[in-house]
Amino acid sequence: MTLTFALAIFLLLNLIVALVRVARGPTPADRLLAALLFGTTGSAILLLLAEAMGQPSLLDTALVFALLAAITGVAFARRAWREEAPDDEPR
Amino acid sequence: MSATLAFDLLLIVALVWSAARALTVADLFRGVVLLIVFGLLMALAWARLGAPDIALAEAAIGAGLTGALLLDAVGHLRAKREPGA
Amino acid sequence: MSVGLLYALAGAALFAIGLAGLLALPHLLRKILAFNILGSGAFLILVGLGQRDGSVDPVPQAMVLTGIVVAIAATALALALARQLLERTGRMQLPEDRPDAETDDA
Amino acid sequence: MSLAELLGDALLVAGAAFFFAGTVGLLRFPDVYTRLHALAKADNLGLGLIVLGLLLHAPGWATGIKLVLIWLLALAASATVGFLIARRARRHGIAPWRAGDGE
Repeated sequence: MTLTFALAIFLLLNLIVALVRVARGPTPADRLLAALLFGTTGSAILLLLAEAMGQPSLLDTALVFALLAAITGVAFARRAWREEAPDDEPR
Repeated sequence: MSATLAFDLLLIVALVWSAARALTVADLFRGVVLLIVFGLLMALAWARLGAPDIALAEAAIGAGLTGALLLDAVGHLRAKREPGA
Repeated sequence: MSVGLLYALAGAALFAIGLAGLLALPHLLRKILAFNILGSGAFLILVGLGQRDGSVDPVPQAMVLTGIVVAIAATALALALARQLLERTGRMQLPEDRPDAETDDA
Repeated sequence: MSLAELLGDALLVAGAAFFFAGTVGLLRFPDVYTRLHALAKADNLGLGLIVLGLLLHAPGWATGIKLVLIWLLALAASATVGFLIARRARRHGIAPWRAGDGE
């Protein structure tokens, strides 16, 4: 029980550090990585929490996280990031 | 007990940081991305509070749907307006 | 200090951040972001204080679940209104927030 | 503690190590494409190891199937999103990093 919780804390720390890096990133593509990050690290944290807290229904939330990573990523890439010319690095 | 406390404090710091940054960054697109991140962190907080049903709703509605709406609005604003105004 | 109380305090901080943003930021889209953060803070207070040492009160949870749906409906309505304002005035600011409210005729 | 649980714990720790590697890659790599590489590969491998480790703790078949389903979904999501991000970055003219570019 304690091991899973300790690993959950470690993964949360990883997630936060990576998020700071991603939010600072110079190009919009860096920011899109946040979707990917939550799809993997977020659902891993939820899986570990489900084990540590003894709540199997949190697995469904992890499922939604993984599903949402795909949808938000596609929405990011296809809709919002079209007119982002001035912020991009030059060729 | 102290392990759970560390997890909670870390999560709360991340929540407050992302909320404050979402309102203060210069670029609106970045602000919306940070709000989506905030919503997903809120879903983790609901999971921690023992409310998986709210966590589900927050992840799907609070982060996904709101994020899509706001991103659409930002794209609309960008297309509508010349840069710098 | 219990877990619920900790998260309720965090909710209070988020509520304060959202309220300050809602009042201080002129851009309408940022006001909508601040409104969302404010709502999340209120939800966190509700559920956090609804937890009494171990057992969970289901009534605040049901209210918060409804509240999340209401919040996105309000966000969508606010975005639609903001777009209308942009169509008519060409700006994303409320008239009373403009620094040059009288002389401006955009 | 049985052998299966011990093995499960070892797999969990190994998964967390891969997540750590992914984060280090995200912090150290010079451009979008390499960061994408670090995130997509290392994190999905970490998630897979954690799913395997939890499978050894899992109480029944239903939970196990759900765990594997989560992993498959995450794999599909990261493949799709990674491809989209890389293609769009290329179209927007973000140049790949070359050795000797500095930074």
